[in-house]
Amino acid sequence: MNGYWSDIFTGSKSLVTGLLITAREFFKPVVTEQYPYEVPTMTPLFRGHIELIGNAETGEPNCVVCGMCQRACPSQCISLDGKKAEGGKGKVLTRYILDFTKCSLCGLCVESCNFNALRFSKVYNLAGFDKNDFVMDMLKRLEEQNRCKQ
Amino acid sequence: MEIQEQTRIALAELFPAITTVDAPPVVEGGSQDEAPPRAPGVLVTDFAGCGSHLDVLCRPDQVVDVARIMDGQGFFLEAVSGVDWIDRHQLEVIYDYNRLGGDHCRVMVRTCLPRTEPVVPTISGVFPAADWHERETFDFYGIQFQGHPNPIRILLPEDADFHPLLKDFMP
Amino acid sequence: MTVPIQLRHDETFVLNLGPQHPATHGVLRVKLTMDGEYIVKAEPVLGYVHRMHEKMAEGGTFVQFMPNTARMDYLHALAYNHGYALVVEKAAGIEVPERAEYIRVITVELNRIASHLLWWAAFLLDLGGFTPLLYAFDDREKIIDLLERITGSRLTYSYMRFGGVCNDIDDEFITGTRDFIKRLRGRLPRLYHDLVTHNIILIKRIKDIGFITAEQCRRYGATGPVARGSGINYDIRKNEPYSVYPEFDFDVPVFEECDSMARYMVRLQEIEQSMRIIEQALDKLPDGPIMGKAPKMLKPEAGYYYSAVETARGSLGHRLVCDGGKNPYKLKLRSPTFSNLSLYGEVAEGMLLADALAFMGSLDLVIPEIDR
Amino acid sequence: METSIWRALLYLVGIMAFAGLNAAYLGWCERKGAARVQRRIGPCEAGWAGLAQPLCDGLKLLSKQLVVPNGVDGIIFRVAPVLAMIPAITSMVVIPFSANIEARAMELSVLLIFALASLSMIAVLLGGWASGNKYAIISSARAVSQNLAYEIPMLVTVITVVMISGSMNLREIALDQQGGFWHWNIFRLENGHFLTMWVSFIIFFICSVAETNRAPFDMAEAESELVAGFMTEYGSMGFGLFMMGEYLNIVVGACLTATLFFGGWDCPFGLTPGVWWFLIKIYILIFTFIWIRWTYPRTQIYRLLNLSWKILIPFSLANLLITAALIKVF
Repeated sequence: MNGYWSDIFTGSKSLVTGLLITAREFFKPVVTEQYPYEVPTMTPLFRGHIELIGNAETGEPNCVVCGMCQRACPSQCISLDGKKAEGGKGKVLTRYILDFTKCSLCGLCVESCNFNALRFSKVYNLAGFDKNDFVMDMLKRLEEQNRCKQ
Repeated sequence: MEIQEQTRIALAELFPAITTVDAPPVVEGGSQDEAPPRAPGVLVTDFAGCGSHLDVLCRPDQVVDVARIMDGQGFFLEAVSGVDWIDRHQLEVIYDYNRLGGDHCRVMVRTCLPRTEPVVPTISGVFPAADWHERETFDFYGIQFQGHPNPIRILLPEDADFHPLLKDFMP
Repeated sequence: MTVPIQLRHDETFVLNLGPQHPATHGVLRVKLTMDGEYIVKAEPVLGYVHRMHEKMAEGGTFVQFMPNTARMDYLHALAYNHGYALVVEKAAGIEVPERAEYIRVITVELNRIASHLLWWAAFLLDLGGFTPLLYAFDDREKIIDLLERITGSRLTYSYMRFGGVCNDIDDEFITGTRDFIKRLRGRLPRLYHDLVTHNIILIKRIKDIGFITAEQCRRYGATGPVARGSGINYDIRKNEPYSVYPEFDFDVPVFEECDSMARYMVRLQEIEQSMRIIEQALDKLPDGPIMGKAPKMLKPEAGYYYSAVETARGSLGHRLVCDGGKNPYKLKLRSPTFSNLSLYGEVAEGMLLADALAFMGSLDLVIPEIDR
Repeated sequence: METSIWRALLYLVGIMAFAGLNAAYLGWCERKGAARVQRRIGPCEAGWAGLAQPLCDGLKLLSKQLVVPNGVDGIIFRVAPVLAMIPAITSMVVIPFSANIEARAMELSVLLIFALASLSMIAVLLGGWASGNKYAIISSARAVSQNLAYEIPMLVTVITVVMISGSMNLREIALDQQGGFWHWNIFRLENGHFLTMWVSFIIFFICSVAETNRAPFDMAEAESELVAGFMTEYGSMGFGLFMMGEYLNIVVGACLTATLFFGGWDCPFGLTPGVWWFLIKIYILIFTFIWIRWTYPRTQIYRLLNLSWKILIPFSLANLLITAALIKVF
């Protein structure tokens, strides 16, 4: 029988403490971040999709079309090609397409690039209605960045 | 480390003809191809190097006896995995046994099966854990486990007719 | 105390605890043959989210499989990175510098706390308590922000490389971790134990439900909190020490009651133990490089390699077979919940539907890890 | 004036408006209360502080098509939600909102309310059975056993109140408690009644929570086990009517508790009795319903029945005997 009475007393005591805790939480300030009005700032090492780094003055991509990132990528989402430079030394980048639908943000491409030509962008709010929105042209993006820098 | 000695002696009974004559040359994890195909037997390997204390190679029909010995010693079955040695036309089944609590000893038991008709007796009678693992190995490699209570696929769709982890499987 | 009744085996109906059901937390289907509200036979059906990680491992080089490891158990992704890095380092004989080992332990333990917090929230959601979820996610958000600072991603990390880690931790991370631990220590007794653990409704709901004896654990290969809730003192960090775990003193919570309450208490005490480990690791953090020297294109020696790591759900094993080439010849991933779930059929017999779901919640299942 | 058509029409519109507004805005209160307990904001987009949210939900539910699964008894499937609404609204006829605001003062109004309360259990049973879904059948079986188990202690506690107040008419019971909170049943000092009144209040409150399938006892609509219980197959207004029925049952439960124990429309200091005191008491009680829901996990069916048969019924019977003895002795 004592299990019966102890159950009732300890039980009701625990129920009351539970109510008091939620009551105290009821009057505390709100914890959540109201997204469309308060926008989160990304940490410096945040991994958005990769983007090309432009040379400080000329704005040309540092990329020398060596293709290391293309081989390093586990899901083959980088496709790039270039043509011989006029001055005859090295290559110039003509096309750099990133298929972000297959990218798993592992960072192997950025690590394999020895010419400091790739970095992670801080873009986090990517939403689109069509898969092709995520096949991105990095060169065009670099030109836009240069244009809005002027 | 007396548990290792205990299990080694217990397992050695299974291979009376070979080990008493002379322990096979201790192959330090060397690649299996050049060294003469190892005779069935118990081999002590260093744990730091390859992660298991004992490496047992046994014939397919001895698998259930090994499982019974392991059950007697208080081991539990950690994993059953298949390997497809396509150049040697062999399918290999690896049973990993480990101790649950107490001092640590991991045993790897390997059997080689001909690639044409890979059949090995099931050990789900001794270790029910093997029930799902063996279904998965059948699912990926097509290895038939005789006497398995429910030998259907577990991860792939029921009507799949291919075994994806075989080396000659082209999607 | 499941009421001993005689199950009428002839008047049963089959209830599909769907692939799409609120309590399965993923795409798991359990075919329940029911007699009224009692379960006569429970048979989990798997494979709904199977992606064939093992074939992907054989397709790419060693380092290209690292992002896949995080996609299996996204709640404790860093332990999977750690397990895979350990087995390849063992195969290729790569040395990991001291500081990198410490950073690995700190991040894995932080991730373990986050995984246990999420399990606790989801478990209470299964039992009908909605509010504790928000409190647990509030704490977990702090951990995820900390880990995002150094790894770059929030859930599926590919932070570890063979021979170390790819980013170093800075002082802001260290102070943030210490603040987080102080804050969680303040909230644990009040918000977690007084509101929930001592609550009579919860005690009645999970006490004496779902008995798993130690022998059943051994025969089915259940490890982790499920085994430690049945009195088996088996924690890989203690039994098969790897990385720098021997340098920390922490104890392994083991409960003898073998019921869901025991598994619940094991996980909550593991949160406290992980905090102890993190504090000791932060105090003893050495300086030095974070990346050992590892060849660009790994070609480990042919042979059989195995490594086991303690994740939040049990022992994660990697069976690696190399043939000397640059791709893993065979990589078998031994997932803990695959074996933990295999005993569900035997234990759930004769249970009520509500108890069977409370029992499934106490097993802490992550379905993509079962299906691989 | 007593039997004129205008009075009946006025009360009809009044009660329907009271029921409709309450059903809609209790949903809003519940979501805001739950949000505050969980330290988030709750609906705040639709209209100022989310006040238009119930309107939007109502419109959304109205615009959806009621999908009737085939091979199911269509008539019962459509009648069940309406049957869930009827008892809740009709029992508002006899609730004394204030001295002169009461639709129909009947002699046996307590009996009428409890007769209608058991009617809503039938709605849950029909809804579950008619949707032909295995989860719904399990949930309706649970709902019947739960409502049955909690009706008995509820009635026994009401008998103790009726014995003390001396009449079955809710209006008499409320009139008997007028004049300041020391006259209320719960604090009735004469011949030690307040002890037994506290016990019967607690039992009555637990039973009303269980009767309306709420929070720790929501076995019928157990989201995480039975998907949505008996409401699984219901689409638009079927689901809407069931939700309104549940909220109206809460309002009726709160009105009953206020009238029986907290002195109906009486002002705590005996100065300005009126309908606003009655509404304040109801909304405080409804807030405790919401507060309880967002604090506790759900019980399991056996514990729930044990609680009623082994604890609540013995206690309420003992309470009845003690009250009878106290009345006899003093």
